[in-house]
Amino acid sequence: MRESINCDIKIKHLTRVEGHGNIHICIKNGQVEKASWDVVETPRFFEAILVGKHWENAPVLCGRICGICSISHTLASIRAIEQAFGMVPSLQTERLRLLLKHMETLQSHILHLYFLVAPDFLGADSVFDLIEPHGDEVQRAARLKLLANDGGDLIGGRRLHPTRTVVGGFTMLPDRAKLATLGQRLRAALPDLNKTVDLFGSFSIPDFSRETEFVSLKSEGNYPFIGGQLISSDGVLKEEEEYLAMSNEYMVDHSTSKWSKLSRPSFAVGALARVNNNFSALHPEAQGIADRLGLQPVNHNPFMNNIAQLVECVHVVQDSIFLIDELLGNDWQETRQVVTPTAGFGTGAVEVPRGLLYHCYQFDEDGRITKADCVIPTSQNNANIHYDIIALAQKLAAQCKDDHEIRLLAEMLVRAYDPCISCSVH
Amino acid sequence: MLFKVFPGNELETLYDILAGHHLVGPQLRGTDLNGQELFAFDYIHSFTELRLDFTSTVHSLKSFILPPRETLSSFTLTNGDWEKHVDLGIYKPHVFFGLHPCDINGLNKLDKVLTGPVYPDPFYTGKRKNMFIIGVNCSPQPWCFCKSMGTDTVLSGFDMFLTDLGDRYFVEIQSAIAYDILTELPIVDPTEADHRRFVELMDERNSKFTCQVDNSDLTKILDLEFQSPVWQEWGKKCMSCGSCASVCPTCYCYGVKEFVDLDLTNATKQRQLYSCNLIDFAMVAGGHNFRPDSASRLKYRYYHKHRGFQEAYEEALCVGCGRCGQACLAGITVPDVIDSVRRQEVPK
Amino acid sequence: MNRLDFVDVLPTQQFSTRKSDLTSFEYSYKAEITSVYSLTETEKLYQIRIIDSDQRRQFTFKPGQFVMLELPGIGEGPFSISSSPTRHGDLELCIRAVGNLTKFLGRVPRGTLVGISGPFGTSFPVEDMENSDLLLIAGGLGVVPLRAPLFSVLENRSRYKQIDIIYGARNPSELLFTYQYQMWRQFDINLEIIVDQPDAAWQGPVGLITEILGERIEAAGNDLSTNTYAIVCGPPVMFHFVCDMLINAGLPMQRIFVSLERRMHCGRGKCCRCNIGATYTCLNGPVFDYWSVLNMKEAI
Amino acid sequence: MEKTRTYLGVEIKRPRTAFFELSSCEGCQLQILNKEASLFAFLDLLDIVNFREAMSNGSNDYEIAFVEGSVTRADEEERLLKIRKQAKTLVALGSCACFGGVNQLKNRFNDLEWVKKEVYGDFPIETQKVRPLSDFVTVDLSIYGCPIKKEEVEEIVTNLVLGKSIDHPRYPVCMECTANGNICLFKLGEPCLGPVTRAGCDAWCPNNRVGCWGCRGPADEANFDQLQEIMDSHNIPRQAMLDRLECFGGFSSAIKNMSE
Ligand SMILES: Cc1cc2nc3c(=O)[nH]c(=O)nc-3n(C[C@H](O)[C@H](O)[C@H](O)COP(=O)(O)OP(=O)(O)OC[C@H]3O[C@@H](n4cnc5c(N)ncnc54)[C@H](O)[C@@H]3O)c2cc1C
Ligand code: SF4
Ligand code: SF4
Ligand code: SF4
Repeated sequence: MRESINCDIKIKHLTRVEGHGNIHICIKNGQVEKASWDVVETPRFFEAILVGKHWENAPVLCGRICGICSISHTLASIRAIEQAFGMVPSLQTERLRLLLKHMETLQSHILHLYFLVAPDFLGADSVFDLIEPHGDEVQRAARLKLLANDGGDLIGGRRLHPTRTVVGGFTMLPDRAKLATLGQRLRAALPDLNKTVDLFGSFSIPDFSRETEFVSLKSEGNYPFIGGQLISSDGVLKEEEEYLAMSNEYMVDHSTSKWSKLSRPSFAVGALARVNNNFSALHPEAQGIADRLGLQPVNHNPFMNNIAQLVECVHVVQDSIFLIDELLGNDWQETRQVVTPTAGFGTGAVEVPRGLLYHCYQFDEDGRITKADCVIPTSQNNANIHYDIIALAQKLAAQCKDDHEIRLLAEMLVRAYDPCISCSVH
Repeated sequence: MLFKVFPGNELETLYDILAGHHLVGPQLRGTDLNGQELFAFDYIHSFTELRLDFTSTVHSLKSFILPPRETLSSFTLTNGDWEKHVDLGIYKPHVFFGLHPCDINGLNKLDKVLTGPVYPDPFYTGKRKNMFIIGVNCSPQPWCFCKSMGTDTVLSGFDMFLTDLGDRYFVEIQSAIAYDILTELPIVDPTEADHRRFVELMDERNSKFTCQVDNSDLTKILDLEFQSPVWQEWGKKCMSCGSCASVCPTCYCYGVKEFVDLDLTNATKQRQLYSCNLIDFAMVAGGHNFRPDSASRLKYRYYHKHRGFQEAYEEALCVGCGRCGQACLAGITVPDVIDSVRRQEVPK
Repeated sequence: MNRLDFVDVLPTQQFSTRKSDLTSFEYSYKAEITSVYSLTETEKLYQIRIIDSDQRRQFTFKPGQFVMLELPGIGEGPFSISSSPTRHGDLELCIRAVGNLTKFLGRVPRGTLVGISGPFGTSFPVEDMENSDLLLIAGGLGVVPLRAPLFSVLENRSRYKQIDIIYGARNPSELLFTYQYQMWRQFDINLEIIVDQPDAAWQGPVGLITEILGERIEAAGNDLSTNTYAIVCGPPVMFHFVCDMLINAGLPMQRIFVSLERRMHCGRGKCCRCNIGATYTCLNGPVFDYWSVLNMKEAI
Repeated sequence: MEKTRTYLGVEIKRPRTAFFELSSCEGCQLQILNKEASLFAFLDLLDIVNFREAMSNGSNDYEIAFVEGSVTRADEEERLLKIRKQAKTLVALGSCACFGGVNQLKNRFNDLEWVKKEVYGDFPIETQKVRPLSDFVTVDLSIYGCPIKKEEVEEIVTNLVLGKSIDHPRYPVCMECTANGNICLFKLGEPCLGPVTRAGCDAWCPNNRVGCWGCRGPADEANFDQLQEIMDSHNIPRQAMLDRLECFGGFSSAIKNMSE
């Protein structure tokens, strides 16, 4: 072991994350001189693009903010519009939307866990390198992802940038027989999920934690995904349309993504935040898995976000099975409500795979957007990632870790947040 | 031909007898903006789905006999050698319950080209030979000009043909199988009153045709007016989208595409129904296009259907169902086009 | 309960060459490319041999007919048979690499197995042409379909009178079958070659086919009305000029034969892509007399 | 270990392939990882040496470059030129790369400063007019769609690897839509750009009862005058049609002509 360490690690365009971000850690004589997380993604100005557009454009355009969570963006956009126009979706629509969202959550988490995270724990550069040595695992990931994607196709019409989800409901309903098959396939996927739990249970999650405030939707009995009150682990409680008081976005000079703070300089959203804040609303199976993997609220280890995602996978699969049974237990109702635009504003808060997402639009009386705001989970997390990197660097410097290990752990830390950078710089 | 009558409520019995087979019939698909019902031929799973009172289907029944995409052959490739496999893709006879005279006439016209005498198409013929057809009389719609095309009645190409006399069905029987099946129903010979009712109904139906096309000397006129400026006018409207050919019961042009599977050991050859209105229909190697503009392509469609086919088979390749005109977003209809060629004037 | 019996239209027979047989539609002969010669930068001559000896023996064709050649997964297209009709099932195809199928064909080695179906289409009535003068006029790739009737004629040279070949190409490097010119001339054939863009080495005439044709017509006393047949093959633009000259010189339209080109997907009068009106280039053509061509709109 | 494969006697190599992204949602790259049932066969066709979203330690020695996204900043322009230099075949992946995609909607505001201010206030931010790849480099092959359709990508990539020619349909979406037996959305009162949009997506949106938004750009011969008439006769506001036409950037020159 060396006495004190020196290093200057610059990671440009971190791999195996969505979008472009850089990590910089500079340690001199064991002292952290600089540690930062910089988002360098090119902004696309969605909020400006929306100005002047008729309401029906918003879900189509906003879905394109992010390829991985396009379903969530579409749903948040739809919710904001429906809130503004005073529309209440039918129970059937709500169920279908939630089911569609579950499919996205499952696909996104599985993609993240197996394709982006697992290579680190298995010592590989990419999932492509895992195909040969870990064929079973990769096939299993592909199976689960396929299942989730097929579900997305069935309900949303398309697995990304969904077509059927519109303001007021759906343009087309899924075939009932196919929906039943989806239910069977979800049940049949449980063993694959268990094996995933075994796999991740065998990884040694880095030991690191930093006290953090966690922000999420507040459970009303159900594990929350679409709409409702906002809550933080430091005790803040706000209404959906008061989201600005929760997100508090601001700009910092080394990032094209905005940052956020609440009771402390930074806070976290995402699977870990949700599990921490709403543990009791998780499906009992999911709670059991959380126990098994050592995830108890409130957990402050950001690396445990991976585990929280896995716990959520179990939850969404169980809940999807339940939702499908409910849907099939009733005849199809009217699919789509008529939309009557009114002036005003509406907010849609949705828990997306990476955390809490808000869309808020202001409309004129023709239903044209006069002002738009989208607050993305990753931009809420960026500050937290940044402070985590600093804390991690300090810890590793104190432990005199070598360059390679610092580099790897820093990368793994950022990946654990599953940042969706192009989303955050929309 | 044999004529019989059976009670109206026995229709379901007929359906039940045939329900064990793949059964295709007219089904409600939705309503348009004006509240008009829209129908489609599709697989029927229960008697209540079957809507014999349908107006006309948006699409013809072509997809069941000349599907828009069909695999002609497949190949397995191994070490430089290959094996070709042909699967005609028919496994079971199909019952078509509720075809209008124009639909059946459309099949009869396709038969002329596709079942012989040179190089009969086995994919088509295979399906055609395994069709059991129950025709049903129709009520003319404003866009139907079958009467002008001589296809408002049908003389052959079906197994039985039903006419609703009110409380009973008048049935023309054309095949032994049809007769055999009908013997399970309480069929009786038509009475004198049935005859009269039938003739009355036919007269009533005839009087309802409102749309007409003047076909007289059309082959010559089309030739004479080949350079007519009206074609340019229609060409300006046409979107070269091929919808007209897609819905047409008698259009059969196709293109062929070859695919290689991702593992490079299997390949398929697929035909895809095409349309002579599509921009590259007459493009040949080197990029030369014999019909580069929409006007010449649209003209060609009429030229083929109303002149060329007429010349070859003494009938037009059109049954007057009006589907293409209904499908055309530009509102290009056969009666309008033919009329404009005669009068040298395009309606606004 | 199954009331309807299934009728199988393809019972047991696996192969047939009879035109009206359902089995002949998608079936093809498997053939081997036995040799490949590069004639120019873009054209190659392929010798193709039908593998099965019975099929090879049965395969007969007439000059002017074409085959559909298929490369599994790549494509299928019509190609004129460019060899002598007396050589059964051992075919020569001369193919220009222009697109998908033809470019891939340019890459396959000798020994590759291809699918061949046909022969299809009408032919040049070489028997009717006996005891007459022949004018064979080719532009560019048009010399390819001309070769089959030429072989037929050469094999029975004594039955024909004067034979003229007028062949035009853009530039000398695009001339095809240069190695055979000597042999043709030995059969007492007037071979005139003209290029549009000569290179330094070019010694022959420069210009368009019509110039040579003009001289030839003049030599015939501007009268072709008796005892002459013409075969014209080439790009569509050429037909008008050449055929008009021939007609002006008195050659009756029914004694001028042309071979037309269209996109073809089946060769069997089904896909409609080669239609001109209801005339199928594949069934009623590709060889037409000029009268028929004039009677079809947009034929050339 | 490189397997050598042949197809009909022609040697087929696994081309060294890289994936890059400029400004985009990265959904098209995600689509590459979708269609799990055939993913492994797909990956077997290509030797993927660079795919930042999925792998570390990418290489810069590649023959085929798939580039997703549009150019919105000077550094992206530079990256693109560098990629062009290296790649033998440069593929524009998705509508952002082909036409600018939804990103180019910001171009409709003449005042770029206003756009910046609307989103970032007074915070200095660098951006430029959104442009497709073809504004900067030669694009050898375009894969249209927002998102791209994996089935189509598989076919294109197979053809690319085999050396088959790649021909996009020249005709509009209506052809595929009617072939699928759909009832035209205009009949149901919904606008649709199917009549002018290049086919190839198998009428993805109309199949789901959603009018086409024109993500694949114009068909070879798109009749905009008639489209306008169709929209008028169905009482669809001009703005609704323009919204769709301008959505993905494929029709920008058509819109210019229309407003003249
Ligand atoms: C009776 C007959 C005989 C013939 N004999 C010969 C012969 O002896 N030798 C010979 O070399 N050729 C001959 N040809 C021509 C030959 O058939 C074609 O050159 C060949 O089929 C081209 O096939 P390909 O797949 O290589 O070209 P394709 O890939 O089909 O491309 C050819 C051209 O078609 C266009 N094209 C291709 N695909 C599309 C598309 N999807 N949409 C729109 N346009 C497209 C392009 O402009 C391209 O330049 C003959 C043709 C006929 C009809
Ligand atoms: S006539 Fe009408 S339906 Fe046919 S191609 Fe033209 S626009 Fe389309
Ligand atoms: S729905 Fe759209 S694509 Fe389909 S036929 Fe109508 S206009 Fe064309
Ligand atoms: S229908 Fe239109 S918008 Fe939808 S995928 Fe196809 S081209 Fe794109």
